[in-house]
Amino acid sequence: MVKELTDANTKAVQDNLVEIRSLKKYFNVKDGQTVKSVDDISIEIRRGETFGLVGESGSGKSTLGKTLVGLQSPTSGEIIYNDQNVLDLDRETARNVNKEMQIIFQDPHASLNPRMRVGEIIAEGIDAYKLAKGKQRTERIYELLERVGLRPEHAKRFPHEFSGGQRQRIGIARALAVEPKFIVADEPISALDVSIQAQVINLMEELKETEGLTYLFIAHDLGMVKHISDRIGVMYLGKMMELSNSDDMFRNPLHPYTQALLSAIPKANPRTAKRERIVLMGDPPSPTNPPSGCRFRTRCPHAMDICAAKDPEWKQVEDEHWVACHLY
Amino acid sequence: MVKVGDDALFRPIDPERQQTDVIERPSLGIWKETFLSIIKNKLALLGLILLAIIIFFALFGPAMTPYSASEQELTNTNQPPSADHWFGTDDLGRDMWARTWQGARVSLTIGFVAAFIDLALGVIIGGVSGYMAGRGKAGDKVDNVLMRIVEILYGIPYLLVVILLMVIMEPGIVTIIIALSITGWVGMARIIRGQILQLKSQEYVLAAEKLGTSHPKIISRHLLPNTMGIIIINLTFTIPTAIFAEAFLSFLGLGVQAPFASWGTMANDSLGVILSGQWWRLFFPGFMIALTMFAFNSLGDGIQDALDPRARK
Amino acid sequence: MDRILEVNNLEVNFKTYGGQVKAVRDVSFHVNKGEVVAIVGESGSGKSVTVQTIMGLIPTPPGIIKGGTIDFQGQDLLKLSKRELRKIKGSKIGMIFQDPMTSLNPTMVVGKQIAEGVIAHQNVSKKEAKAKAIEMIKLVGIPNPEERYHQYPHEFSGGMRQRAMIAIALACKPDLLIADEPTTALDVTIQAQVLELMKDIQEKTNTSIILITHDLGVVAETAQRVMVMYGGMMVESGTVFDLFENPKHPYTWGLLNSIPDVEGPEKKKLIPIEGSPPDLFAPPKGCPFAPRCEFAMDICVEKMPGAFEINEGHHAKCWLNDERSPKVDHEFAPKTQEKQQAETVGSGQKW
Amino acid sequence: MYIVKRFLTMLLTIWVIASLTFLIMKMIPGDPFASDADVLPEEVVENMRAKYNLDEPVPVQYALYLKNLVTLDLGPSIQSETRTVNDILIAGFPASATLGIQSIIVALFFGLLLGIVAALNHNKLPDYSAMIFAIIGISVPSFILAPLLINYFAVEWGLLPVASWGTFQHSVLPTIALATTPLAVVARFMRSSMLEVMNQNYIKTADAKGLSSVKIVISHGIRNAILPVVSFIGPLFVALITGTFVIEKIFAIPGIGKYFVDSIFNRDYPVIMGTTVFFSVILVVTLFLIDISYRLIDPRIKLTSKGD
Amino acid sequence: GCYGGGGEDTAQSGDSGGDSDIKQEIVVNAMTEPPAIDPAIATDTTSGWVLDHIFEGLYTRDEEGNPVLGAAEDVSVSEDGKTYTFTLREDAKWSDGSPVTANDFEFAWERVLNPDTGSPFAFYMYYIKGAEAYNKGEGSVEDVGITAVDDMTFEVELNAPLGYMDSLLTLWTFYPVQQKAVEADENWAAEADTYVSNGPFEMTEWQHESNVVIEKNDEYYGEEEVKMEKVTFELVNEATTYYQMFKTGELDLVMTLPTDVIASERENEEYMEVPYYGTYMYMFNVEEEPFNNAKVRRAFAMAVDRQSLTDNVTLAGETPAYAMVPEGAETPEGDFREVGGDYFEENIEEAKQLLEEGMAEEGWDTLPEVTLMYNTSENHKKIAEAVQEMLSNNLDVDVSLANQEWGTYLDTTKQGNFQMARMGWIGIFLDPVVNLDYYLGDSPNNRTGWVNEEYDSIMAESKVEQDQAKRYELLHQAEEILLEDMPFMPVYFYKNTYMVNQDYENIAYYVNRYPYLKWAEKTQ
Ligand SMILES: Nc1ncnc2c1ncn2[C@@H]1O[C@H](COP(=O)(O)OP(=O)(O)OP(=O)(O)O)[C@@H](O)[C@H]1O
Ligand SMILES: Nc1ncnc2c1ncn2[C@@H]1O[C@H](COP(=O)(O)OP(=O)(O)OP(=O)(O)O)[C@@H](O)[C@H]1O
Ligand SMILES: [Mg+2]
Ligand SMILES: [Mg+2]
Repeated sequence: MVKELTDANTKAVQDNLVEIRSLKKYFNVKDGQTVKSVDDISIEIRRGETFGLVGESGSGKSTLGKTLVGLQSPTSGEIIYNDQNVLDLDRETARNVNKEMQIIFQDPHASLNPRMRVGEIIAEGIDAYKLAKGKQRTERIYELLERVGLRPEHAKRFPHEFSGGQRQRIGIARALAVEPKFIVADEPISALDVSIQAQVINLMEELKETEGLTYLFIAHDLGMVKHISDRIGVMYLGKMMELSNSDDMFRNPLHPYTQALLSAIPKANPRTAKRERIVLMGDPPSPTNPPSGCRFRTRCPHAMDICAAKDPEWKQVEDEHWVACHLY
Repeated sequence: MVKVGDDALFRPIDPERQQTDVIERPSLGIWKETFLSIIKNKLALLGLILLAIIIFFALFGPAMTPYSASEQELTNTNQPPSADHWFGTDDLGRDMWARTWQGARVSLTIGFVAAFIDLALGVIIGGVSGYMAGRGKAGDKVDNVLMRIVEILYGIPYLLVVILLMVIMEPGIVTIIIALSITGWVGMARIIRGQILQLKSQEYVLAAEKLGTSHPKIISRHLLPNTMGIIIINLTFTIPTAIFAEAFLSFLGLGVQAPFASWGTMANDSLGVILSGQWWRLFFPGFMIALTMFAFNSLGDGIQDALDPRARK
Repeated sequence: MDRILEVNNLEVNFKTYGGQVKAVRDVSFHVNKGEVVAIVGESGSGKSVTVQTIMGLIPTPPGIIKGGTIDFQGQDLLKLSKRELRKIKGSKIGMIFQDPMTSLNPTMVVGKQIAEGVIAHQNVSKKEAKAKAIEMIKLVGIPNPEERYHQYPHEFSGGMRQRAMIAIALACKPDLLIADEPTTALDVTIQAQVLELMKDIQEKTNTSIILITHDLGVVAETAQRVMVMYGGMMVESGTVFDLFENPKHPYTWGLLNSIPDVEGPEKKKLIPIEGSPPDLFAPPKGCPFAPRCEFAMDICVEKMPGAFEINEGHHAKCWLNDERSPKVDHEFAPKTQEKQQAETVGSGQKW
Repeated sequence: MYIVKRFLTMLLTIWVIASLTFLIMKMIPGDPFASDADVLPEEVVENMRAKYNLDEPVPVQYALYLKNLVTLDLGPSIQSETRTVNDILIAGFPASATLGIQSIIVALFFGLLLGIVAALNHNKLPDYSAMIFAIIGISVPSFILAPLLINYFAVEWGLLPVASWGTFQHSVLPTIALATTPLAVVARFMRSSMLEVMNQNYIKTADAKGLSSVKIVISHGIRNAILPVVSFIGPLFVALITGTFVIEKIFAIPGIGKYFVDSIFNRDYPVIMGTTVFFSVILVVTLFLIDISYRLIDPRIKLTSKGD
Repeated sequence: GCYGGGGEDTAQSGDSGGDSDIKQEIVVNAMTEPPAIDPAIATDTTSGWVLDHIFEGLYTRDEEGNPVLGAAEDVSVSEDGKTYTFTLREDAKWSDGSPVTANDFEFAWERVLNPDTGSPFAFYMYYIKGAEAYNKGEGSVEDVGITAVDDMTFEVELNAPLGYMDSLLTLWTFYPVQQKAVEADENWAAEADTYVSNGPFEMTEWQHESNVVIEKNDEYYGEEEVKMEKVTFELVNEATTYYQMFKTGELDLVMTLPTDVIASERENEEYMEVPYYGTYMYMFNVEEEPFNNAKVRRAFAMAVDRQSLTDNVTLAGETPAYAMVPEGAETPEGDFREVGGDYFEENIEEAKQLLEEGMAEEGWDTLPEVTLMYNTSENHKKIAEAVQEMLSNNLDVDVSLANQEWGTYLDTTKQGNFQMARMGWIGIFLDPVVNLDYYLGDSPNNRTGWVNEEYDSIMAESKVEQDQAKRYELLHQAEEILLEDMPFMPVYFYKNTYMVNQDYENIAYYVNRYPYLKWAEKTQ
């Protein structure tokens, strides 16, 4: 057991593509208050895996994702990419790291410039990093379009001429253009209808195989998350609550919040519609003034005295299964 | 229920035949498409045609009459339009037709140049300033420095600068252009900066940044095209403003020297006709300015639509 | 049952430079009092346009309402004057828009955007409206309602924005609630909470709801009837049981196939519908789904199928339902459903 | 802290403007005492130079000027010999400011109205009419418009006085003459950005709430569309409240606008410096307020990197 | 003399109009803000116009514009013509009721000369003994030849006799100021409240940049003569505007009409043209090619059609000028101009020939390029354009035009950086000396580079000549030399155009001053 653990650990250390250490991102809002959107989170994402991130709306998933790829600067903490601290790099390397970490935005509409042709949108990264020129560049654009299931002639069209799903693929093609190693996908499918969701997810999985990509996959649709992720992290109010591989998480959720989350998944079956579900009591707490101790305690069916007094530790309860809860 | 003539149709389709979904709207070249959509917009087309007509007359108008623009007939001053003098004569008995079209050359040149200055300086400086604001300490500094320069240029009395220019330069169109370049773009810069400040929080800007697109490219390809409407409107206003500014500068001795005229100086010199009723002396240059402005305006609106793919489809 | 809304033969086009986009083609449906009707369908199939036409929100031009009637509580909404329609909008019919990122005014504090509707329809003071707005923010589960009242949309997370939209629509307790993808950006607990809230309101005030969603789970849990749209047309409609257990349109089959299996232990590849939806700019003269349909026949590209009645209230526009067509054997069948159901029941949940 | 820093920058800007103006002023030829055709005897001129410290070397004059500036004493005018620059500014500013503010109000109110009406009636008659009006408004500058207005409203129809200052009636025509061009610009800007805004989804949201069109425009449309107008109006506001040479001349208005030009023609050094400093103070303060107002108008706007 | 038509009494109105219910008020346009309504400081005609109405010097003008005694009752001149002794009027009073004393004159004049005052016109007092030294800071005030012998006796000692002393003393620089008022408030002249004066009117309101109001001064000794209760000087500088204000009755008297309306107003009885004692001319720079050649200069002067220019371009009825001194200077033999006559004629053929000769003299095949400069103004531009065209047509020379803003222009011309440049000169006194001094070799005004010793010596001689007839003879001689050599080319003598409401009578029009309203009366 012990040996296995160390093995797992060393393996993890070697294989980590991205490591986040005590990452914090606070926002100043009115009246000098701060929102602790991401509050002291440490996780590692392994090379080649898909790391699913779920959690309460407003719990800081997008913020974590944006901070990770450098769209927002962290309040404190470290982000290690490929054993390099990304916040502390020389220009050259920083640019390279920046290139290797990409993001697919939640809203495929807002993230495509309405006045640029699809070809140009995709070529943006190619041009920026001078990856190809002239005929090669055109070929690369066509190749990328085909890669995401679009046709070369689409390069001349404008974003608004595409359906939501197609637009999302453009976003993916754009991210792929710079040959990234790591992609944050922030709710890439929530705006899409199911059949297209499936197209996009299949595409992402395929790319993971062929290009050796690593994903941080943020979504609300737990079905999809389960489907695509190797490991899943659950966030609540800026904190990581539970982390495990995807099967374990669904089979044996430990944290009461995770349990509530899973119970709330709607089933596509009218016969089972009236089923039991853990209804969370009370109002979600304020992110500007979170509860003491465990942040979930105000709504937790198993809350104890200690929960208010002490921040639960981030414990490894099983191989590959971590949780922050006083119950364990 | 549904009546169908031929039962034979109820058989699995040949996969070849099924691929009917490739209904592509014909995609033309980018320039061709933009041009076509300008043409398609009636107002823009009108603007284009008007502009072409004005330019045509500017080139050939003076040659169409036997009178030259400077030839005076002191005994034949202030004549209303007639078969002889199509636009009448001015207070020195010069032919207004010849003068109007000869003046068009100066005024149109000034208008175009001013528009170019607005684009080259105003849009770029405003764009950079707006984009850099809030982009770290260095970014703030860029914005701060550029905006202070704008303030300083705006704060120093322009007339003083013009007089200085007059002392150190020869009068002529080049001097005028330099005089216009000093502050002509300042308004544009402030307006564009405001627009960029508002626009840059858009997600596609973030996306471009993430892709490593350079700052100049983000400004020129993502931000500026999306504020095209405002740029174009401001440009169309720049043109008449510059035409009148030229008149003022020429009046001060900086510009085109008499007897050569421009629309602006002609309008400027003929204000008295409001009292004396010799309307043609003010009307023709004034009308040409308005017409040019109208042409640019409609063309601008058309280009704005043409450049906005959402409006085109 | 009373019909609160009846839409007949609605046709909506959009004028563009290139010609007309036929966004909604001959759509008819009805909503009963106190009923939840779901609309599902391909992205771009005209769902939003259909419901926005009901609200009179289609800008004309470029929109053209070519024909049809929209009968709401005995009035044809298409014939009402702007003023009359305004009295209905917001108070009798509430609408939740699908895109919470852009559907909130970025320069107005969220609370005010909620209070505004209240002021417009109820004879209340500003203070009361504010109190009501704060109550609504609380009701949709956003913490710190007093503070959030004064925040701008960009200071909200995606989910919070969507909940703010919901609050706007529910503030006046409408008779008919049109919810265009109300929960896509919400996590499942909040989604549950919001659906609960909608149900609650529905039960209390006997509100009818039109629910547009991509989440078939949500449909299954909340709706009584479902309509499936494709290419601007209503391709299938019926009760949830009809649709989930006896679907009669290949597109519906495709939809059901694409759902990932949450419960199953092993990972299956998702089965998407291949191809892309038709360009409504020049829709095919036959069935719009024919180009992507696994079971397409010659007739499908030649001629538009009519609405075949499968059983009462269950209609499908597909030639496969014609007796002359060959029987198809599709993997999607009620038996898989049963299996899944059994599994669900059997899955051991601790609580 | 930010305010303090910004205040210091403003002082610095004003100082740079004043210094450059001083420099240019000294570089251009001309002499305040030669502005009449009579050329005065050298000795007389010497006496006068001494009176205005112009006999000192330029750096000393500069130092003296800065000293005066710090004590807010802008010195005596050379042209209006019996008055000081402070007197001139104090006496003239109210008229200029009244006229400027009136015209800004007119330009904004009617410009916004026209722009909004045009946008709401896109490509219909009101839109085209507004465009024609805007074109005329900008192609007919105030120096042409003013005598035309006088000719009709005062001379032909006798409705209003021709010129001079005092009653509200006196201010009507100059206000119109001054407001027309900015009105046209405001209308065009507003139309363009309003068209953009009215296509946004949140306008649909507001519509779905059952708000009237007027209410939608007022509470959702204007604030989102007004930014270019605000950018445009800032410098214009400064220019208008500090008086405009042309209009003040045509309408014989006792403002300070004419001093901006006349002082330069007359080489009235103290007045040049006084009007410049006065103008630049108002300028930097106004532009600062405009920057602040950006944030108030659109809370997403970030002007500095302080605080995300 | 008075050339205007406004002076004649119409028979029916008589003297009785005064006490009817007609409000005796007039609104006139003074165009620009008077920079300083202070006798010691004013240099401009606007300030002068107001000062002339509210002050009265030792001499004043009669209705024809001739100098007559004003605040002084009597004057005696010493044998050598150097000492003037004035006896002041007993009844001369300040507007605050206190008497005007010799001391006030002494104080006022010494104030002008005091270097600290920085009075621009102090040099007009340099004729007075010790004045120049004091003003230049080299002498003391005690040595200045100004003495208040007693309250009513005022003595002035000159350096040399002066032919036009009476004219000179009508200049505002020589007006008295009240010592008390000046000492009480340094800025007494800036606002109406603190203002004290001794003329037919007193200033009651001064809204800067807007108007100056003067009202009848009840303390004035000639109070009965003054009919106007109130005169308002509006300060409207824009020609179009004041013309329009006249049309609506907001103004009763305007001058310098916009050129465009002259043609249509000429027939109107309200319209009037009055000669103005000034010359419009083009200076030649005799040190620059091609105007170093006198023949070329003459050719240019002869090739311009002045009559056509004044008839068709300037339009205000100006008199074509073929000499330097304008009409208006009275001499015992009649008007100086009429006596002197024209010095050249326009003749294109002769001009062409002169040009050729000139070019041959200098050995030029083609004439060096010529630029005509003028200071920025619409009228100057128009005239320059017409002249340019005439030179082109008549002499076949292409002249280019250049203009500069006034301040720069003065500097440029002073530096001699011109070939041919416009200038105008208006005599502040009606004496040919004032005009002819302009081209003295050491005159700061003379920018042409032309120095003629003979001319200078004749002018110097004329200044000490006591015999008036001889004096004018010398001046004629000088003018002939000047126009023989032609360092400049006269174009026309100015005319002032007026529009005057016909309800007013007895307005006095002077040739080098604005109209005087002391006797003006509203009759309708
Ligand atoms: N620019 C900002 N200014 C102030 N607060 C912000 C800002 N951006 C995010 N927040 C706050 O940070 C918290 C986390 O937001 P974030 O967008 O990361 O949530 P999320 O987990 O992505 O939620 P969702 O699932 O709803 O998108 C929220 O409380 C939000 O209000
Ligand atoms: N203003 C418009 N101009 C032109 N075409 C439009 C306009 N609005 C909608 N359409 C077209 O109408 C069709 C139906 O759009 P609609 O928004 O109703 O789709 P939807 O079913 O709601 O899709 P989604 O699930 O992506 O929201 C689309 O093809 C769209 O391109
Ligand atoms: Mg998010
Ligand atoms: Mg939709």
